[in-house]
This record gives sequence, C-alpha cells and structure tokens, in this order.
Amino acid sequence: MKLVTAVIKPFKLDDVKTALHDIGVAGMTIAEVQGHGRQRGHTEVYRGAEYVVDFVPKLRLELVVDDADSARVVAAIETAARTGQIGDGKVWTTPVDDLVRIRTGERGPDAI
Amino acid sequence: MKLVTAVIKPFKLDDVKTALHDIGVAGMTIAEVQGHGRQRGHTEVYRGAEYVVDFVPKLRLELVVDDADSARVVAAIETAARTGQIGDGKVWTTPVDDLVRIRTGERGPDAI
Amino acid sequence: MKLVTAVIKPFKLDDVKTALHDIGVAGMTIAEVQGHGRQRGHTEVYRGAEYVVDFVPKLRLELVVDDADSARVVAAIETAARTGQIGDGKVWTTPVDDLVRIRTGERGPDAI
Amino acid sequence: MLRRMRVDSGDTAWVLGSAALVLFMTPGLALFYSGMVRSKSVLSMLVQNLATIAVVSVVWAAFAYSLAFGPDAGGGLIGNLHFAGLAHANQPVPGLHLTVPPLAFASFQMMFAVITAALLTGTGADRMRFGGFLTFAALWVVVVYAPLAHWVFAPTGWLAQRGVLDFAGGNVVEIDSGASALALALVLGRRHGWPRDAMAPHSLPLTIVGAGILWFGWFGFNAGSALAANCLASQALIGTQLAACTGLLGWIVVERIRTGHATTLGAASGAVAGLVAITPACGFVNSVAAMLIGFAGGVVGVLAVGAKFRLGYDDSLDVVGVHGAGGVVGTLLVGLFATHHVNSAIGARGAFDGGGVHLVGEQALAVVVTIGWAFAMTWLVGQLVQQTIGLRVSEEIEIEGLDTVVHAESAYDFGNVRAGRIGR
Amino acid sequence: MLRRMRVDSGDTAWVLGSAALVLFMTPGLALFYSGMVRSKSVLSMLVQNLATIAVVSVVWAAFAYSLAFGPDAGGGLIGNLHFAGLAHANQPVPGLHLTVPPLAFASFQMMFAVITAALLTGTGADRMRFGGFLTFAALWVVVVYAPLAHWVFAPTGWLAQRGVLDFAGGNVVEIDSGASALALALVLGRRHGWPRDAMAPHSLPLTIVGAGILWFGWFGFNAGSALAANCLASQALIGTQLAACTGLLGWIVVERIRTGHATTLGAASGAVAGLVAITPACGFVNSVAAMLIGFAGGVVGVLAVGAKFRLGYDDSLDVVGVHGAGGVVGTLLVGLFATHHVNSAIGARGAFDGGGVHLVGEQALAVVVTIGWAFAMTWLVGQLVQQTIGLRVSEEIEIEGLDTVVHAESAYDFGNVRAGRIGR
Amino acid sequence: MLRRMRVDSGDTAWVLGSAALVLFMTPGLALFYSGMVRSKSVLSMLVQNLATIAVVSVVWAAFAYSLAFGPDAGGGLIGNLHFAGLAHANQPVPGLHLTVPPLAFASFQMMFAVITAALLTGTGADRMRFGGFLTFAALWVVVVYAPLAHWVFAPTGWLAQRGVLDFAGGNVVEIDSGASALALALVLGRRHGWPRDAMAPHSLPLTIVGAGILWFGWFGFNAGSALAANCLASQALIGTQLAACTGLLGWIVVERIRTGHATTLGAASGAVAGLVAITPACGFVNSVAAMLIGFAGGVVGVLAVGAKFRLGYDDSLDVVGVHGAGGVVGTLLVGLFATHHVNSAIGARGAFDGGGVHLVGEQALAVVVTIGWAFAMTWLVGQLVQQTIGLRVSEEIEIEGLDTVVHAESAYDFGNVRAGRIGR
Ligand SMILES: Nc1ncnc2c1ncn2[C@@H]1O[C@H](COP(=O)(O)OP(=O)(O)O)[C@@H](O)[C@H]1O
Ligand SMILES: Nc1ncnc2c1ncn2[C@@H]1O[C@H](COP(=O)(O)OP(=O)(O)O)[C@@H](O)[C@H]1O
Ligand SMILES: Nc1ncnc2c1ncn2[C@@H]1O[C@H](COP(=O)(O)OP(=O)(O)O)[C@@H](O)[C@H]1O
Repeated sequence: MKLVTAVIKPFKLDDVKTALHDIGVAGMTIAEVQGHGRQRGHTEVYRGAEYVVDFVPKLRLELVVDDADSARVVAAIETAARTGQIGDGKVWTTPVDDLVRIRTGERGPDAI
Repeated sequence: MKLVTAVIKPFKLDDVKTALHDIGVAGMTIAEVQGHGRQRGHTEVYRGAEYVVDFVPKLRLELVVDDADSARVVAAIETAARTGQIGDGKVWTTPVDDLVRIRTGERGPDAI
Repeated sequence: MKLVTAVIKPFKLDDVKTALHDIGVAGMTIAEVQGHGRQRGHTEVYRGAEYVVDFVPKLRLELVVDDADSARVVAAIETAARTGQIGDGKVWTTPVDDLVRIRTGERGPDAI
Repeated sequence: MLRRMRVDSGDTAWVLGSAALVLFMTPGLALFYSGMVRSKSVLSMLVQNLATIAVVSVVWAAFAYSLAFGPDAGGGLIGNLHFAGLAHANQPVPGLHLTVPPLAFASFQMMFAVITAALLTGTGADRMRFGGFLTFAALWVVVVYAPLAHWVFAPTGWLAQRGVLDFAGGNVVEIDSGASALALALVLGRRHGWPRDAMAPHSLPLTIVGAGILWFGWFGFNAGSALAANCLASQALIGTQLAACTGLLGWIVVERIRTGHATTLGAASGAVAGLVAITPACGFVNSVAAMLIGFAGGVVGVLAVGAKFRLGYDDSLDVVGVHGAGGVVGTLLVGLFATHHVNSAIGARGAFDGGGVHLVGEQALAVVVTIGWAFAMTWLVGQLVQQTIGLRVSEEIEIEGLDTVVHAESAYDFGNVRAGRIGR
Repeated sequence: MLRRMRVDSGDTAWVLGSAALVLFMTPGLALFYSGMVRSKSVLSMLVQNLATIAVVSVVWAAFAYSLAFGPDAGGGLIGNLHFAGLAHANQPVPGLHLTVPPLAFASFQMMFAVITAALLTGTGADRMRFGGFLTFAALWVVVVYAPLAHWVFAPTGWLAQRGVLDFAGGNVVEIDSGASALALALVLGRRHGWPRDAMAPHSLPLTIVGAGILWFGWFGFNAGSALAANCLASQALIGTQLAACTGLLGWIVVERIRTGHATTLGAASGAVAGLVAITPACGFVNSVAAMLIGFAGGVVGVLAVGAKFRLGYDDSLDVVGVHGAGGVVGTLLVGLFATHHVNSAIGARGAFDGGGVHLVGEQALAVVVTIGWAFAMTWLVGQLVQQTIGLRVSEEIEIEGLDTVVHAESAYDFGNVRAGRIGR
Repeated sequence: MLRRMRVDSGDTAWVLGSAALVLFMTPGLALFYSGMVRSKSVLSMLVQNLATIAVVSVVWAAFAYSLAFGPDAGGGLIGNLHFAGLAHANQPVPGLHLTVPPLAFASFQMMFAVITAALLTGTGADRMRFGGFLTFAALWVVVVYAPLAHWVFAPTGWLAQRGVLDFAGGNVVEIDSGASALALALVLGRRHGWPRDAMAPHSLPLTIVGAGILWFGWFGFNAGSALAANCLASQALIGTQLAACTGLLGWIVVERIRTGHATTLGAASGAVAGLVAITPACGFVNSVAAMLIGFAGGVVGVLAVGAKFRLGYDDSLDVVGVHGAGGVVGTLLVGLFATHHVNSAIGARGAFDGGGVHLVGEQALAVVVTIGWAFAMTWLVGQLVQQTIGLRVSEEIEIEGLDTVVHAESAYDFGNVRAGRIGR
C-alpha cells in the first residue's frame, strides 16, 4: 500500500473530494496546515506597522491506497487541485507497511 | 524504526494514551484532523437550509517506535480505540530511516 | 527523496525557518500539534480544581527533500531548534517514492 | 430658543439613554452579522458597520437630519435645510411637542439612520467593496432614508398627515431596509458558490453577543420612541420584550416542525423578527396584542428567509426576510390592534378597537409606498455606485476573502505559526 | 387608574433603564456560562438561555406576575389572578407606593423571574434536554418562583409582613436559584466523566464578556430595586460596586493561597459572588458594610464551589456555590448591618444598629424557608418532567455533544474544511 | 445634609445610568485590549483589568475620593480626609452645586479613576506582573490620579480656579494615562522580540466587542459629566458621537493613504481617538467643532502610534499614542473652540468665541502640568514597585505566556486534545 499525501489550496477541497469519489476513493484524513514555499504570504497592517505573514493556509490530505490505485489517485488530485497559479501545492507518495481498520481489525488492503 | 500513525475518535484519546502508557510508550504527537470515509458527517441547519458536514472530527496520533514494538503499539491502539461503531479509524505503519532527539542529538532508537 | 518531519517548540519556528533558508530550503508544510513525551504539561486551575494538561503545543514541520540534502536539513533543524531543555522535539526521516508539483505536473526532485 | 421649551429632566435622561442604547445596537449588529459570515470576511463586516456609523452620522448632522425633520419644504415631501450642520438644532422640530432638548431628539434620530443603513451590510456579505458601500450609504441616507423619515416620522410629513402609525420605525427602518436590501442584492448579484455552498456561520457565540446587544438596545429604540419616561414608554417596553419572546418561540417552533431541530441562530433570529414586528406597534397596542404580533413576526420571518432560495436573490444575511417581512407584518397588524386605550393620541383606531378598515388601509398604503420608494431609489443609487466606483470586489478577492485582501488583517490568530516580522 | 398615581419621569427613566439592564443580564449570563462549557455544548447553553427568556416572560405576563404581585389571595401566600395577562396591569400593586407606571414595575420584575430561571441552565450543562428544560422552567416559575416572590417582595406577602428584608432578591433570586440548582443537579445526575475529567472552559474571553455584562446589568438589578432615582438608589449602586470589588478580591486571595494562582475565572466568579451577596443588602447597609459583605461573598463562594466534589453532586457551573452560598451570606448579614441611617423605611434594625438579634432571626427564617421551599418544590417539578417528557439526553448524545445532535449546529468554524453543500 | 439639597430624579437617573455606563467601559477596555494581544496572554489582560476595577474602587472609597473631592486641604492642591471611607459622603462636594445625591457623584467619579488606571494595563501587555501591577495601581491612584483630579475637577483645585476647562477628563483621564503610560513603558522596558516581531492581535472580533462597549459607555462618560439631564448633556452626547465618527474617518483615511488599506483595528482605534479628543471639549463646543476635534484626534492618533517605533519605547497597546496624544489635541482645541453659546458657565471663552489666547494659554499650562506630574510621579511609583516586589515577569514566563504560567489557565480550548484529569 501507499500513503498519498497532498497539500492543496483550501478552496479546492470540494473539487478534489469529488474527483476522488469519481474514481471510487472515499477514505481520507485532512488537516489544516500552513504552507511555505514559492508563494508569498500576504502583508498585514497592524496600527500602521506592516508585516508579512510568511505562511499560507493549506489543506493536507492523507490517503492510504492500494499500490495499484496510487497513480490514479495522484493524477486525480493533481488535476482537480490545479489552478496553474503558484502555490497549488504538492502530492507525494510514501510506502506503507501495514494498515488496520480499528473497528473490525481487518488488515492490509482490505482495511482501506 | 517504524512510524505508527493512528486516526481515532477524539473521545477515545484518553483510553489510547493509557493503553500506550501501560506498554511503556509515552512519546507521541497528536493533531486535530477531519476524517472522511464510511462514517457520514452530520446534518446542520442554517436558517432553514439543511446541509451535510462531510467531515468528522478525528485525532491523528503519530508515534515513532522501535521495529520490535510496532506490532504491540498497533495492537494497543486498536484495542483501546475500538467502539465497534463505524468511524473508529485506522492505524498504519510506515518505515522510518532515521530519528534524532533535538535536545541531545541522540540518533536512532535511542532517540525515541 | 526523503520526507523530513520535525516536531519543535513553537517559538523556535522563526529560527528554524531562517536556518533552512540559509541552506537554500524554502518549501515546507507546518501543522499545529500537541506533543506528549518526557516534558510534562502544565497545571491549570478551574474554580479551585487543579488538573494537568497532558499535552504541550508543538509545531510539526514536513519537508520533502532530495536524498542528498536530507542530512543537511536534519542538521540545520537540529541546531536551530535546540534549547537544551526537555521537550525540544524530534526529527525523523522517511522514504518518499514520488513527488508531484500540482501547478506544473513536474515530478521527482524537480518538484521540490 | 430652548428657554421657551419645558425640558423635563426625567424625559431627557430617558431619551439620552435611549440614544446611547440605539447607537450600541450598531456595533451589536456588526457582531451579530460578523458571526454569521465565514472566517475570511469577518472583519469586512465589522469595519463596514463601524464606518457606516461614522459616515451616516456625519451626513446626518450635515443635512440629512434637516431634510427629515426640518421645516417642511412643501407638500410634506421633504424638510428644508434650516437645521443643516445642526445649526438651529436647539430649536424645536416643527409639530413635535417635546419635553426634551431638540439635540437629544436629533441624537436619538441619528442613531436610527445609522442602524438602518448598517442593516444593508448584511445583504452584501463577503463581496461588497468597502469604499463603494460607504459612498452608497452616504447617498442612500440622503436619497432614500431622509425623505421616508420625513413622510412618516415628521408630523408634517404626508404619510404622518394621513394618519399612518409607525411608532418606532416599522416603515422608516424595517420595511425600508428590507426593500432596499432586495434592490441591493439584485444590484450586487450572488456570491460565488451560492446557493450550492453552505456558507455556515463561523462563530455563533459572536452572533449571540450581537443578538444580546440588539435585544438590549431595542428597548431604547422602541420605548425611547415615546420620547418621554411615562406610561406609554412602559407599555412600549413590555410589549417589546414580549414580542421578542414570542418571535423567538414562533421561529423555533416552525423550525422544529420543519427540520426536527430548534437552532440557536433560529432563536436569535426569531427574537429579532419579533422585535422588528413590534417596532411600528409597541406604542399603540396592548401586551396581548404585542405577543401575537411578535409571534407572527417570528413565524413569517422563518418562512420568508427561505424565499431567497426559491427566488434566487442572494440577500446574504436575510435583511429582506427578517426586516422586510417582519416590518410589513407589524405595520399591517397596527391596523388591527392599535387602540386608544394604550395611546390616546392616535387619530384612527385599529379594526379591533372599533376603527373599521380605515387604519388598515392607511397602513397598507404606507407599506406599498415604502417598499416602492425604497426598492426603486436604492436600485438607482446602487447602480450609480456600481457603474462608477464599483460596489463589488473581483471574484478573486471574494474567494480569497475580504479580510486579508482589502483590509490587510486576519480576524483570528489562535496559533503559533502566523507571526510575521515588521520591516523585513 | 394611572391618573391617580403620581408618575415621576426621573424615577420612571431609572426603572425602565433598569429593566433593560436586567434583561441584558440574561444574554450576559448565557455568554458567561457558554464560555465555561466545552466546545461541543456551547450553543445548547446559549439557546437554553435565550429560550428561557422567552418562555418565562410569556408565563410571567400570562399569570405568574399576578400570582406574585396581584392582590393577596389569602394569608400572604399567593396573589390572585387580577393581573393575569397583564390585564389591569396599569393598576398599582397593592401595598407598593410607586412613582413609576405599574407596567414599568411589571417589566422590571419580569426580568428578575427570567434571570432566576436562566441561572438553572448552569447546573444542567452538557446534558439537559432542550424541550424538557423549557417545560421545567415554565412550571418552575409558577410553582417555585412566583410564590416566593409574593412572600418576600410583595408588601402583602407573609415574610415581608414579618419584616424580612430582601432589597433586590437575596432570597427570591439567589438562594432560590441555589437551592433549586441543588435539587435539579440531584434529579439530573452527574455528567459522564465527572468528577474525573477536567471539563475546562472552552473560551474564557467569552465568559468575561458575559461577566462584564452581568456586572453592568447588576446596577439595574440592585439600584433599580430602589424603584426611584434617589439617594437610596445611589447608596445601592455604590454598595453594589464595592461588594463586587471585594468579592473579586476575596475569591482570588483565597485561590492564590490555596493553589498559588489567581485566575481570571476566579476574578469573574468572585465579582459575581460579591454581587450576589450584596443583592439583599445594598439598600440597607452603608458602603463599609457593603465591602465586608462582598468580601464574605467572595470567600464563601470559592470555598463553597469545592463542596460539590466532596458531596458528589454535579452542579456543573456552580449555581449552588456562587448563588446559593452568596445569597445566604448576604441575607444573614443584613441582619447585622441593616441600618436606618441608610434606609429609614425599614421596620427592624440590624444588630449593629442597635436592633438586637430580632432581624437576624427573621433573616435566618427566610433563609430556611427559601431553601426548603425551593429545594423541595424544584425536586418535585424536576422529577415530574424527568419522568414524563424527560430532562436528560442519552449518554450517546452527551458524549457527541448537544450542539450538533440536538441543535444541528456547531459553535465555531474557523477553518477551511467543514463547508458543506445545501441540497445534495 | 442631603435633605438640604434638591435632588432631581431625572438628573439622578442620568448620573446613575452614566456611572453604570462608565463602569461598563472597563470590562469593555479589557476586551478591547485582550483581543489585541497574542493568544498566550489574553487572560492576563482580562484579569488585570478586572482586578484593577476592584483595587481602585476600594482605594477610591477608602480615601482617594476624599483626596480628590474632599474639602480643600490648602492651596487647591489636595482634598482632606473628610470623606475617607465614604463617611460624610452624603454631604455635598465643596463648590459643586449638584442636583444629584453626592453618592451618585462619588460613584460616577469612582468609575473614572478605575478606567484611568485600567488604561495602563495596555502599556504592560505580555510582561507585567499581576501582583506588582495591582500594587502599582493602588499607589498610582492615590499619588498620581487623586491630586490631578483635585486640581482639575474639584472646583477648589488650583487649575480649576485658574479657569482650565476639562469637561470629562482630557487632562485627568486621557493625558494623565498617556503620560503615565510612557513612564511605565520606560520602567518596564521592551517586550522580548519587540519591535522586530509583529505581535499581531489574536482576535479582532473580541477587540471590536470591546470597542463597541467603549463607544457606548463613553456617552455616560462625557454626557454624564454634565451631571444633569439637560441641554448641555444633549450637546455633549451628540458631540461625542460626531467626534467618534470623524476620529474613525480621520484614522482610516490616513491609514489608507499610507498603507493602501483601511483596517478594522484602525477604525476602532480612530473612534477611540476621536472620543478621547472630544472628552475635554464636549461640554464647551458645538457640533461642528466636535467634528473637527474628533477628526484631529483620529489623524494625530494614527500618526502618534508610529512614534514608539522611532523613539524605541514599547507602549504595547498605544496608550501614549491614542490617549496621550488625543487628550492633548482635545485639551488645546478647547482653547480655540469653547463657546459660551454652548456653555454659559465657562469663565473664559475660546479664541474663536472672541476670547483671545487667554484660554489657549491656560489649557496649554494644564497640558504641561499634567504631562509633567503624571510622567514624573508614575516613574517614581513604577520604580518603587519595580525595585521592591517587581513589576515585570522573567523572560522565560514572558515567552511561555502569562496565561498558563501566572494564572494557570488557557484562554481557549476549541479542540479535543487538551482535556486533563482532576486529582490524578
Ligand atoms: N519541499 C516541500 N516539502 C513539503 N511541503 C512543501 C514543499 N514545498 C512546498 N510545499 C508545500 O506546498 C505548498 C505550495 O508550494 P509553493 O512553492 O508555494 O508553490 P508551487 O508548489 O506552486 O511551486 C507550500 O505552501 C507548502 O505547503
Ligand atoms: N484510506 C484512508 N486513508 C486515510 N485515512 C482514512 C482512510 N479511510 C479512512 N480514513 C480515516 O479513518 C476514519 C474512519 O474511517 P471510516 O471509513 O469512516 O470508518 P471505518 O474505519 O470504521 O470503516 C476516517 O474518518 C478517516 O479519517
Ligand atoms: N516517539 C515519538 N513519536 C512521535 N513524536 C514524539 C515521540 N516522542 C516525542 N515526540 C514528540 O516530541 C516532543 C518532545 O518529546 P519529549 O519526550 O517531551 O522531549 P525530548 O525530545 O526533549 O526528550 C513531544 O512533545 C512529542 O510531540
């Protein structure tokens, strides 16, 4: 199995979720994160002092998927999350040794 | 070493923490996340309009553990987090190349 | 490629970010997390009842880096985040199979 | 001038206190509204309301007060500029026999103009330009509000002369803002994603802070409109309270039946709807009638807010449904329930007090006139601003959120990450 | 009727303003309480309070006011239904020589009934049924509150006739709510996880918003109880302020000694405890006595809130410890400190004003009667509701949280994830 | 004593209501300030303000009131202890011809002392010791505030005798707090990371809750200072409103020009700056002058807050820039705009009312005296506390945050992780 981790722009969540549903993937875990990279943060003003907020709100999606599915999942996320503007984010894949569904104790791909 | 990642129901945290303490594991890092899967979100009402919140609050636990411990850790989490109801969550295990304790610079299993 | 994950004390973020910039690393994703380990949480008082908050606020940094860079990145974080006090946190490294930049579709180290 | 009037200190204390209460309603409204928007446009809502207080107060002092309450310029249509700049504003308002200093009255009325304009921020949530709205508000208070206030509130106004009864602003404030909101919603167009996306409130506790302030302030609004601390003010106060209560109950009962849940936002909205409905009536009806009117306001309110989904206009925070509908309900029911037992000064009695349908007719006329005037003129003013300096931000800004882009601020920073550096 | 009374505009302004202030206290209480609960039942606390305002106000107007302040039906035990539906409510209350319109008095007293019932929401935090509590509140205000108000506040009531002194509700509001809260806590039972889990406040700033409103409103509560704007009201106001201050200091000093920390919640709680303690006393005692009474209230409060852990009842937000204990302290200390220098209208003087123990005895009697009555009757009413429609939600709902399950809302949505779609 | 005075119920209602309003300002200030600090020291700000209310009120009743308003002890420099402990406090204040009970006046003035001291918490944000500050505040109100109040507010004070005009506290409250804040900032030193780190507000909605309360309360502060419900109070009220509005506009216009953005915090700050500037003037100037003074306050405020970065003192929440600068602006402009058309009781007329430069000179003298006195004495008191019990926490505590370390509480807990156990 693979763990697909994607960092995306928050307002793209709905599109990504729909794209994943369309290829039959539903299970995922999402965290609100702050990104840092090429995309610059915005400037804020606080009683006349200006400062740059270096971090940009992003969402981080994690999906454990079957080896066979991982390329499709990555592709689906990629397409759905793309705006073409800087800061669209990343998707990376890492190996998973094992997975358990807590409710049933099922293991491996069955637990996805 | 292994990285054990668990997604659990929030109100089970105390039980899981206790179970882990019981097998001698204390170090972990926890994030508040939103889960999506078989468990349906709840319906909310906003001035007469009804909508479904698709995400369910979950906690995501991360523990770097010795290879030898990983099965026990997974089992402890599994048992403590189980309610038998849909949405109990997942536990997965991934390989870790290296670990450092920042305070001392210790490396590998000593740093756990 | 490697995924470097670091758990640090929140007020060290600025130092760590600067140290990483200095070695040419800018991209990272940050989450607010709660840590549990040797460092004890603080005691709070609620209308006369005292209780311990078992978790300590930490930041969790994630960086996908080139294999060649990973040791330098770990070292930079280690040095910048160290206070020598208990609770400084951990850095661990895990293998990454693949990485995509959503904006361009670039893959592998080029996408970092 | 003043020396010729009898100033009663108790009445003055009440009207000054009421003016303060009504002013407090606008920050209250800002909180009420800002809790209802998503976390990316919280501050835009707050600052639009604060700046509306500023702009409208200044315009009011400059000349809108005079247009509304100055000596009639002819036909009961508009006041002249005798009180412009609050000059001569220690002279009595023609036709009003006040026992309070005219400046106390001018202050009290200023706060009414302020909150009426501020209500419109709710319609434009998430997408309205800051400068554009302030320009709009300045024009609106002169073009739309001041004439209506003259017609209804000034004793020399043509609707007042016909015997239309509006104790505390059912027409001037509530229907006016509701009809104007509809026009503004049409000028602005829908939000990106509406009506598909839920756009749920980001902080209902903040909304309840605002609702509490509104409820509190409304005692000044309604009972202060007696312009004296007397039996009439007492009746207005208890009627206001009871209508808020039955409005709340009406709303959540309907909601419970329709969705299975009584909601917090529903309770607060129902209280506001009840308060809106009793606004024109509280000085003319008894306590039992007040309960019925409030209940009607709540029930009609919850039904009316659903209309926007069917009709397709994005009145974001339901100014039409709550203020417009509630104001119509209250204004019409005055025609039924007004009684000289409560207020011996009224010209015509309500239907249930033996007055026949005459008063109902006058009230209905006022409703039609107010809706027509407010809708048409607001649409014109809105288009004018839209076509010149612009009234709506770009879609890009709307998606990103007004707070960071327009106001360069974020509402909240609870965490440990955002901190920036100054001067780097 | 009214024409036979002398209505003083200054007194009326003060009482109407005070009625508004006291109403404002209940949204304030809602915020005070809702900040103290966990984030999953914030809205349940808010909406329970809002709906309590509605239900109690309507019941009050319908007949509870008449039971409390109507012409005595016999023996000083209860009023008759002469004022039911606020009919004849512009007639004077028997025995009260008011200079304000009776409806101003009725409004003012309505707000007292509202907040007393609302206090009980604090006891049932996190687990109380919405509909069940509203039913309970409606019954409670008739069965428990109205008789007590008659006994103590109505000049014809039997405790008032004996010379019991209760300026602004030490018995009727504070001890009453405290003893009722104890009974309700027993009926409801403990929360899941109590007393092991900390159940810490989710937003202390929200609690302080509420505390500020309560403090502010309490001036209306206490100084408004003079029912006139005069020297007595002034003494009541400054005594109220001083007692809030010393209550705050008393609480945090004890807390600092016991835990090493002075807390924000402690400061707010101490201010409330001081305000509670001075409530029965502020119109009878001088400023120095007010400071002592407030201090006693704060010290006793902080000690009393710990009792629930020892005794094992889950009075979640400490209505017993703060209102019950503080009310007893204040009521008894009136027996010592009441002086005719402050209030020449009192029958018996306090011990320190040369009155011996007579007044202390009467006050103690009132305490015992109030505790006994409120506890017993509330227990009965609570059981009645519990056994019929139910007063407590299931454990499943309690764990999940009342907000999402019962009210289908979430208090906060600061992030970017939750957004749903309408009509999918 | 009291019987010899004519107590007017309307005036009393207004002054009691105003006292309540001014008290409400301090919780409002606490919220205003606490929204502006980072999430780790929110509660420290709240509890410092609450405890300041307590300490200052008690000190005020104990003797500061007497020092300020007691019979002059000689030379117009200080009052004697005749009113200490509020003994004889139902006797009239020498030189004041009040129509309200002296205790109403004492209450009203108590709230002024409270908020002036509370303003200083803003300077010490994030790093001030709790106990140290309370000690400081107790000393400060006696050593710094009470003498100034005597000089300016008591008719027998030496500055009052010279004809210095300060209607509601431009010197006594605003310049006083501003100059004291500067001294305190120097005694405390800079925060860790200042001025490099942004230290942005953690919750601007909370700040706006506070700003709304401040604005509302300021009507009591300013119009209440007429000490009667009359024409003068009405003028003060409308002038206060207009100055708040133009202050808001002045601030955001400058901000827009300088940074391209009008901010929410800027709007709130500008309103406060306008309110500050009109405070000394509102009972002496007409509405147009009030608008100009408010505008000047806003513009000077936004320029002044930048000064700390250039001069290098860390006045964390800008007490110097907003209150100090605004107070100076308003006090001096009284010299220009004061007119006997508004207030026939004034000795000298302003320059534009044909009074020449005399009044300007007196006002300038008052400014210089106030700044000198407040700065010097506060520095001494601050050093005294700093060197003895300490006024600043350790750097370790400062970095960790005052809330958890000093007060053992966290402001917020929105999540599902923190829950602890009791008694483990
Ligand atoms: N090397 C990295 N490791 C982890 N996350 C990264 C990395 N680089 C970028 N990110 C995440 O991806 C987001 C987008 O990256 P950015 O460089 O701004 O734009 P783009 O991916 O379009 O070039 C960042 O905000 C950050 O959250
Ligand atoms: N494939 C997956 N990858 C990552 N997280 C998952 C995946 N599937 C489920 N989850 C997480 O586990 C939680 C529970 O999953 P769900 O399908 O609802 O119930 P169950 O595990 O009992 O079948 C989800 O809310 C989500 O956080
Ligand atoms: N085994 C682990 N797995 C994951 N995170 C850990 C682990 N051990 C510690 N942590 C994280 O590191 C933080 C610091 O660890 P702690 O044991 O308190 O101090 P130190 O690393 O200085 O010995 C913890 O708060 C937690 O977030």
